[in-house]
Amino acid sequence: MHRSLRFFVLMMGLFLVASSYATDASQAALTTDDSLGPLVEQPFEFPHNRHANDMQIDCMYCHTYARRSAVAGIPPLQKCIGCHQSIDSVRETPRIKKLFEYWEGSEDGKIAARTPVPWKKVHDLPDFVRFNHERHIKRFIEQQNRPTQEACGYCHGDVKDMTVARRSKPLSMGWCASCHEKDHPVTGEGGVAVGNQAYWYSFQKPVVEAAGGAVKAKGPNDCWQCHK
Amino acid sequence: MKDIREDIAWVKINQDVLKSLENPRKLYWIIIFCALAVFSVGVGCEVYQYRNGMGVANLNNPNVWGLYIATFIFWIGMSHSGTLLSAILHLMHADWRKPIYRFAEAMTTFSLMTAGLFVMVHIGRLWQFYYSLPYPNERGVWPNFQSPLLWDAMAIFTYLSSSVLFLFVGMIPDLAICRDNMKEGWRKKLYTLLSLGWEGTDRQWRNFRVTYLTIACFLIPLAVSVHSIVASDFGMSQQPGWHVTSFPPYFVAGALYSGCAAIITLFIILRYVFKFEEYMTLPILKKTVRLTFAIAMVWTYLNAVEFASVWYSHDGASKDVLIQKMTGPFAFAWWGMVFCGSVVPLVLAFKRFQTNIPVLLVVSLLLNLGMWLERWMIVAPTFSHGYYPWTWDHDQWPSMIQWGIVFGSFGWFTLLFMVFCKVFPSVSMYEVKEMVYHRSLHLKKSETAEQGAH
Amino acid sequence: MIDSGFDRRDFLKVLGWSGAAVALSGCGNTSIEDGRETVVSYSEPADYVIPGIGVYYNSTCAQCDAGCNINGRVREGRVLKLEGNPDSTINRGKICGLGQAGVQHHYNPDRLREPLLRKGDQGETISWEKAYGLIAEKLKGVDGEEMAFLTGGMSGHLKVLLGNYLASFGCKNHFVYEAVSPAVVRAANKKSYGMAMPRFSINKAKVVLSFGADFLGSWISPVHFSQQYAQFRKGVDGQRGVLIQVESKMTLTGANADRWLAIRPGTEGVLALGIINALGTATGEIAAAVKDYDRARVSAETGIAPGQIDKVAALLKLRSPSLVLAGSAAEGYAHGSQNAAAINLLNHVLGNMGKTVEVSETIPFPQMAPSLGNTAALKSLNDGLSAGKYKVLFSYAANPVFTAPGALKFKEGMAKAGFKVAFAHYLDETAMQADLVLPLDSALEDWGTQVPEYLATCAQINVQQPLMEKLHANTRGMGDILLALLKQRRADEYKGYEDYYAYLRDALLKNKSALGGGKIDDDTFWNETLTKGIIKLEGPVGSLATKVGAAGLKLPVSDDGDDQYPLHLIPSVTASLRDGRHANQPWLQESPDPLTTIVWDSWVEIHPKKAAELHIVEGDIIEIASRTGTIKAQAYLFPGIHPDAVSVPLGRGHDAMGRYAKGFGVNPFQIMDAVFDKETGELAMHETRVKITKTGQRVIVVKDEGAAGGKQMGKKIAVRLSTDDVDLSEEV
Amino acid sequence: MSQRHLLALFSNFDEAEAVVKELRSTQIQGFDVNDDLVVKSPIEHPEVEEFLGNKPVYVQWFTLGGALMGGLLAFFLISGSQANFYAQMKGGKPIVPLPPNFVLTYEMFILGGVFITILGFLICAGLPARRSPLYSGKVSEDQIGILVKSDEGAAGTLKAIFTKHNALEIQEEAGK
Amino acid sequence: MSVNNLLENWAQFRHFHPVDDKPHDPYKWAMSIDLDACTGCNACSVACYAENNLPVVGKEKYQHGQSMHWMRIERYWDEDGREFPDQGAQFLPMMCQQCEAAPCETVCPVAATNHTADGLNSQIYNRCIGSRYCSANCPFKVRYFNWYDYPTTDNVWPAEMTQQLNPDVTVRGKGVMEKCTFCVQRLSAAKVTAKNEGRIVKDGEVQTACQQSCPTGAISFGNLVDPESRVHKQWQTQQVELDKDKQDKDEEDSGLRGYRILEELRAYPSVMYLERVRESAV
Repeated sequence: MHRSLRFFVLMMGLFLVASSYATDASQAALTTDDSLGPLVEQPFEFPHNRHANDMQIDCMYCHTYARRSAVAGIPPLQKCIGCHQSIDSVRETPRIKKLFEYWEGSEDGKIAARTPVPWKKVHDLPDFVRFNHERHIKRFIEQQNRPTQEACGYCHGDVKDMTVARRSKPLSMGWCASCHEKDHPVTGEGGVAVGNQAYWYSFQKPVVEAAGGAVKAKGPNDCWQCHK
Repeated sequence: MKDIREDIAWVKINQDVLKSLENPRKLYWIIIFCALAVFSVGVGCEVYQYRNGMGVANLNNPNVWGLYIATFIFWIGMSHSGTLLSAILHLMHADWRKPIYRFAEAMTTFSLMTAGLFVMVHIGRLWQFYYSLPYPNERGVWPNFQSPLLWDAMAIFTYLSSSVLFLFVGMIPDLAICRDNMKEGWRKKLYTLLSLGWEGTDRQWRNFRVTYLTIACFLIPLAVSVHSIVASDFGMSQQPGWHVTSFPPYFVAGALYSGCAAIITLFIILRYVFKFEEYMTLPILKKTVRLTFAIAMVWTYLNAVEFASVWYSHDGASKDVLIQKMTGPFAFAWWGMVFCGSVVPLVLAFKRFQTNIPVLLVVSLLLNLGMWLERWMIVAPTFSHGYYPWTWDHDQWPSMIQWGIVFGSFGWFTLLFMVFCKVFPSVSMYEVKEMVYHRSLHLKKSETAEQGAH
Repeated sequence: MIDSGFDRRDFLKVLGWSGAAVALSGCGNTSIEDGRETVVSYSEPADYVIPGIGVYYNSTCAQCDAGCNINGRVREGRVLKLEGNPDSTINRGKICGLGQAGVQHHYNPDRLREPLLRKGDQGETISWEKAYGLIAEKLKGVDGEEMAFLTGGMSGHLKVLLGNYLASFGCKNHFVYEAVSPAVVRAANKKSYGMAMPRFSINKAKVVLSFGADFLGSWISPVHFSQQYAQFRKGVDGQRGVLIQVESKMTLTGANADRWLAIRPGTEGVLALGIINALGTATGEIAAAVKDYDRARVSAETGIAPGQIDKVAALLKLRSPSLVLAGSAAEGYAHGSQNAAAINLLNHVLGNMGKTVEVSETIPFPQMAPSLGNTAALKSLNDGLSAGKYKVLFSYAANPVFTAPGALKFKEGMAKAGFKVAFAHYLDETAMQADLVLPLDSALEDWGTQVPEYLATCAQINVQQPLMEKLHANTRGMGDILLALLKQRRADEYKGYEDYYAYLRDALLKNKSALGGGKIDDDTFWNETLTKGIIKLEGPVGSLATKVGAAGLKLPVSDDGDDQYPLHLIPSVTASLRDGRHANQPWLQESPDPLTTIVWDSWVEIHPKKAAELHIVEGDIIEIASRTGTIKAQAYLFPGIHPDAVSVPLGRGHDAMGRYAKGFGVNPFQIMDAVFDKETGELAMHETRVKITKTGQRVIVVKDEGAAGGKQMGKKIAVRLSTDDVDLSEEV
Repeated sequence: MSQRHLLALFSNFDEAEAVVKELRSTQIQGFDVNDDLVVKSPIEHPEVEEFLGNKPVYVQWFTLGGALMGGLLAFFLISGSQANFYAQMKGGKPIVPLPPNFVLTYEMFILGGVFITILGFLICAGLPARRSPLYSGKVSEDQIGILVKSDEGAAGTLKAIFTKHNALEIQEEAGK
Repeated sequence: MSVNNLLENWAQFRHFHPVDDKPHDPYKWAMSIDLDACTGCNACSVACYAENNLPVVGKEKYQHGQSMHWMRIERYWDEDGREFPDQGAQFLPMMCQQCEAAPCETVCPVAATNHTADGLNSQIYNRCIGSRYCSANCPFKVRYFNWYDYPTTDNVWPAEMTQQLNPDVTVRGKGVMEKCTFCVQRLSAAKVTAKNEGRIVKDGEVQTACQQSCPTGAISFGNLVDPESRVHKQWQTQQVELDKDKQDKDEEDSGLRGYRILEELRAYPSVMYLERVRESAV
C-alpha cells in the first residue's frame, strides 16, 4: 500500500506545481519572443539604414505625422523629392530613378506624374485595435526625452539595420500589455509633474518614489483605450 | 408482487443482458433511423444559422434569448434523475434501482452533452467560443468569473465528467463479463481494454465499493448545485419574473421531475426493444412511477409557491409578467404547462394506471412536454414584458430554424442513447445478481424463521 | 476651421482615396496581415492635412430652403459628417436630421452618373458636349414664350445666371414651384404686416398661439425656431413661455404644446376672431367685424369648448407680449387667405407688432434675393403644358410628376411638351418623363451661393463650397451647366469664366466692398469668405404695418362636409421627408416618425373614436377615396387628430428615384383635388375630402413603439410636471 | 523453491467461506493465507471481506486530498486571474468578488474530489492489472473462485481441502 | 506574482462601486437631458447613425424588431382616457444610461463589457461572443445585437456609402452586441489633446454627436467631477446624486425636475432627465 501512497504524494506535488503555474499565468500576460515578420514586397526598396543610420536622420523628419496624429502616416512623395532633387550623387541609382518615375511619370506612361508610391503596410494591427502614435511620442520622446530611435524602435525594431522595414515585435495584445504594466515615470524633467493630470487608471495607483518624489504609473488598462 | 424473481439463474442474467448487445427487436433500427433523420434536420438548421447570423432564428431586441436557452435548461434538467437513481437510491440501498440505474445514468450523460450543444448553438459568434474558456493566453485576458454563465460551464463540465466516470466505474465488472463472454472481434478488444483486467478479486471489490460510494456522495450535492446554478442564470439577474428566491429548489425539483418522466419513457422503450421484461419488471416500474408522482407534487407545490410569492409581493413588474404569462399570447403554453405538469400526473395516483404501459408512455411524454413548456415560460415572457414598457414586444415568435434545432436535439440524444445501449450493457448484470442474491438470502431467512416457529 | 492661402479645388484634386474597405473590417477576422493592404500616402498634401485628423469646412445645407450653415468633417478626402456652423445666425451650430442626411444624398448609390438621352423607354448614355449640342439644337428658333423653365425655390448667383439665360430668350416662363410652401401666409403677411416674412421672435414671446404652424418640424426654418423655442421655454424674465397649438392634426409642434386644441378643419380663422372677441380689447371696425363671433357660435363651429376659448383669451391678456402664428394647417383651404388674415389680425389686437413680430432686413442685392416657390406657379405651368404651349421644358430641383395634385394630371400635360430636359440627382418621376436627363453634382461637391428666405438676425449670403472631390466624374453643378448654356447664347459675355467657380469668385470679388471686404485683398477676402461660409450684410430694413383694417375679413360659414366624402384629408408634412425629394436617403426612411414611430412606410392616422365607428384596428389596410383617386395604406389609430379628418404623410410612395424610396408607402398627392385658394390661387392642400373603407387586409405596422403602445404602465419613465408657476430661468 | 497457482471454483459463498476457514486453521508449509490467497466473486459481497478479515482501504484519503486541492486551485486561479493587469470594474462589484468565486471553488472541490478518487481507486485496486495466471470466465458468471499460490509441496494438501468442500473444478498452472 | 499581488492589493480589489467609492479621477462622464426642451425631432438619433456607423437595417428587419438605433426617441401619451392628448405627447430620448453599477457588466461571460475609470460602460466588440446575457439583464433594453452581418448585407452600405463610415469607429460584424458609447472616440481624442497639453478636458471641449446636433440644446454632456462643467452644475442644482438609489429630495416635494429612470434598481445611471413641464393655466 505505501507504494501507492508514494504515488499519491507525487501526484499531489504535480498538481500543486500545475496550479501555481496557472495562477502565475493568470497574472503576467505571456509575451512571445521577438520574431521577424514576413518580408513585405514594396514597389521599390527604401533603405532605412541609409537614412536612419548613415545619415542619422530623425525618424520624425519623414514620418512627420506621427507626433500629430494617431496614425504615423507615410511621408508624401513631395518629401522624398524635396531632398533628392538636390542630391545628384545618387540621382542615377535605380531606386532613385524609380522614385522620380512616380514624381515625373514613367516613360511607358504606366505611372502618371505625381502618383503617390503605393507602399505596402508593414506594421498592420488587427482592424479594431487603435494605436495612438501621437500620445506615445509625446509621452516618451517629448516628456521624457528618450532618444527617438529608442522610443520608436521599441515597437518598430531597429530600422537602422533594415532596408525595407520589417515587423520585429509581436504587436500582440499581451505584448502591448507587458509594457503598459510597467511603472513608467510620469513626471517630466526635474521631477515636475506634467500638468494636473491624474495618472490613475482604475486600479493601478501611481507609485511615488521617495527620492525626488518622482511619480511612476502604469499605462492605461481600460479596454476602450485601444478598442473602439 | 416482487421486484424480480429470485430463481433466475445468474448465468441466464448474463445471457439475457448480453443478448441486448446482439439482436434487439426491429423497432430498435427504426428508432435509430428516425433519430438520424431528425438530427440531420437540426444540423441543417444550425449550418444555415451559422452562415447567416442569429437573425434567422427570429430573435430580436429585446427578445434576445429564445428556445435555445429554454431547451438547454430542459436537457440539463433531464440529466438529474439519472443521478437520483444511481446515487441517492444507492445510498439508501434501494435494491429495485439496480436493473434500471445504468440507462438512467447514461441518460444523464447524454442529456448533458445535448445541453452543451445548445450553449454553442445559442452564442452569436461560435467561432470565438474559446474566449469563454479559462486558459492562460497570449492576450492575458480571462473570462469573467462573475458571470453565472461561467458557473454554468464549470458546473456542467464537472457534472458531465463526474457522471461519465461514475458510469464507467460502475460498469467495469460488467465489462469484464462481456469480455469473458464475447467471441473475438472489435467488441472483445474494446471490453478487454475498458475492463482494465478486472477479475472480481476481493481487493478489487473492496476498493470498488468504497469508491462507488464516495462518488455517489459527491454526485448528490453536485447534481443539486448544477441546477441551482442554472437557476441562478435567472435568479442572479434582476429581471422581473427571474429574480425569484425560490428558483434554485424550483429548478431542482423540475429537473428531477422531467428526469423521472424521461426514465419512465425510456424504461418502457428499452423493456420492449431489448426484451428486458424479466429485469425491468412492472413492480419496479410501479416504484418509479410512484417516485415520479411524489416529485410531481413537490414541483407543483414549488410552482404554486413561486406564483404566490410574486403575487403577494409588491413587485409590480414581476406581477405584470405573471399576469402576462397567464393571459398574454403565451397563455396557451403556460396553461399547457400547468395541465401537463400538475394535472396529468394525477393519473399516476391510480393503482391501475401505475403499471399500465400504454397509459404510462403517453403520460410520461406529456409530463416531459409540460416540463419543456415550463422552461420556455420561464425564459420568454420576461423578455417580451420586461421592466421597460417601450420595448414590450408580444408578437415575437420563434422561427422554423429555431424549432428545427430544438427538434434536432432530440434526434441527437436518442441517437447517442440508443447506440450506447447497443454497445454497453444497459442493465447492470452484477448488481442484478446481487439483487437476486439478497432476495434469496432474505427468503432463506424467512423460511428458517418459520421453521423456528414450528 | 481651415487656414487659408490655398486653393481648395487643387487641394481636393491631390487628395487620394483611402480604401474605404478598411473601415469595413467588422469583428470577424483578427489576423494580422502585414503587407496585404496599401498604406494611404499623398503626393503633395497641404500642410494642414494630417492623416487621421479631421478637417472641417463650412458650407451651406441644401436639404431644405431654410439655409442652415453647415460644417463638414472631412478625413482622407472623404466627407464623413455634417454639423451646424457655430457662427451661423440661423442654426447656431445645430442641425436637424434632414440636414445630417445630406451625406447620404451625396454618397447615394442611386445618383445619376451620366447624361441620359431617351431612346424609346430606355435611357442612352451620351456625352455632355452632345447633350449641350442637343439643347442648343432644340432651342433653335424657339422663342421665349415657347419654352418653360421649372425650378424649385432659387436664390443667389444661380438665380442670377438662370435669369440671364432666360432673358437671353426673352423668356418670362420661369415657374418657381415648391409643393410645400407657406405661400398663402406670405401673401397674408404682406397684407397685414407689410412684409411677407417678418421676424417672428418666439424667444421674446411669453405665449405663442400657433394655428398649425409646425415651426419645430417643417415650417420655414425649423432649426432656428427650435433654438428660439428652447429660450422661450426657459422663459423671459423667469416666466416660462406657454405654447398653444390649434390644429386638426397634431404636428411635432402640437406634440410639444402646453395645450393642444383639436379644431374642426378649416375653422381656424373663426377661432381667431372668436378669441379677439373674447379678448374684448379690439376697437372700431375690428370690434365690429368680430362682434357676432361670440363664444357660443365659435365653439359650435370650431368644436372647441367655450371655457377653453376664455382660458386662452385670458392667458393672452395676462401674459404679453405674445405671438400668433398662422401655419400650413390654417392656409390650406379655399378660404386660406381669410384664415391667415384673421389670425394675423390677432397680433395687431394683442399689440405684438414690433415686439414679437419684428421687422427684418432684406437682402441688398434684389437679383440674388430668393424667388420663392409656390403652387400657383405649378397651376399656370400645368395650364400651359396641357394647352401644349411649350416646345421645350426644363425642370430643376422640382419633381412635379410626383408632387402635383393628382387632379391636375400633370404627367399627361408634361407629355405634351416637345422636348423635356430634367436636371436631376436621381432618376425620379419627373426625370423618368424627360427626354434628356442631366446628372447634377451633390450639394457637397458643388459651388454656390444662397440667400435664405427667412433671415434670422441680419441679411446674409450663404456660401456653398465642395467638401470633397467629385464622387462621379461625369456629374456637373447646375451653375456650370447654366454657364455652359449661357455661353451658347452670349459667348462673348461669359467666355471669361472657365467655370461656375470662376464666375462665382469673380462675382463676389466684384462687390467686395459691398460685401464688407473693402480693404483686404482679393485672395484673403475670398478665403475668409470660404472659411466663414457666411457673408453677413447690412440690408435695407423694410417697415411693418402698424395698424390694419378688418376689411375683407369675411369667413365662410364652415360647411358640414358632404355626405359622400365625409372626411377631410390632411396631407401631413413630416420633418424628415417633407415633399419627398429626400425619400431615397435611408437614414430618413428609418428614423421613426416622431408621433407614430412608424418607419419605411406610409400610414393613415385615424382618431380611435372614428376607427371604432368603422371597426378599424391598427394595421388594417384601408382605402382612401377622393373625387380624384384612391390610395391604400395601413391604418394607425392616433388620438392627436380631429375625428372628422384623416391624415396621410407626404413624401413616400415613389415609383422611381432609387432603391430606398421606390415602393415604400403611398403618395397622397395622387388623390388631391385641385382646389385653390380664392385670393392667391395657391393649392388648398387640406381641402380634399375623402371617404375610407376597409379592404379586409391587415398588416403588422412597422414601428418602434412597443406593444405597450406608448403607455408607461405606471413606471416613472417620462415624467411630466403640470404647474402654472415654474421658473426655469434659474436653472443651469 | 518454485511456486505454482491453483484456482478452485465453488458454487456458493458458504463453501468458499468454509474453505478459507479451513485454510486458516491448517498450517500448510509454503503457503501463507494472508498473502497467497485471493477470492474472486461475480458480485460485490461484504461477507467475503468478513471471513477474509477486513484489510484497510485508502481511497478516502485520495478523495480528501483531491477535493482540497481542487478547491484551493479554483480559488487561487480565479482570484489571481481576476486581479490581473486588465482588472476592470464590473457592475460595481469588487474585482475579486467572493460569492462567485466560492461557487466555482465548490464546483472544483467536487471535481478534484471525484477525479482523484478514481485515481486512488485505480491505484489501490491495482488497476489496470495484468491478468492473473489462472482465471475462469465462470467467476464472472456465478461461481466463487479461490486462487492460491503455494510451493509445489503444498499443492496436494490444498487440492485435498478444495475437493473436500466439493469444489466444482480445480485448475492448476501447467507444471514447469 | 499573482498571489502576492492579490494579497498586497487585497483592499483595493475588494472595494465596491460607486457606493464606497474611489473618486472618479479626473473624469466621470455624465449627461443630462431636459425633456422640457426636447421636441422629439430625431436629429440626435440621425446624428448617432452618422457618427457611429449604425446600419440601416431596412423595413423587414425593422419589423422583426432588429433595428439598431442606439438612441431611440420614445413617445408617450397620457394614460387618462381623454379624447385628445391635449397636453401634447411626451418624448424621451433613450440611450445606454452608462450605469455606474451596470447589470450588464457582471453577467458577460467573457468580460466584453466593463466599467472604465472615467465612468463609462465599455463594450468591446471584438471580445464579445454574443451570449446576449447583457441585453437580457439590461433594464432599459438599450443594447442592440448584430443579428446579421450588416457590412455584407445588400443595401446597408453600398460601395459609395462605405466612404461615409467613420474611421474612428469599428464597423460591427455579425454576432456582437453594441450600444451607445457616449461617443467614446470623441472623448478619447479630446483626452489625448488635453493630456498632451498637461490638463484635463475642459467643459464644452468635447460634445457627443447627439448633443452637438440637438437643435434645442436639450442634451448636455460633460465631466461630472469638474465643478465648472454644466452637467455638474445641473446635477447639483437638481440635487441628484450619482451613488444614491433614492434621492433625498424626493422625500418631500422639492419641486426640482431632475430624476433618473428606474433608479430604484440600484444601477446608478449616469443620465439625468429633467421632467417635462406643462402649463396648467390654459
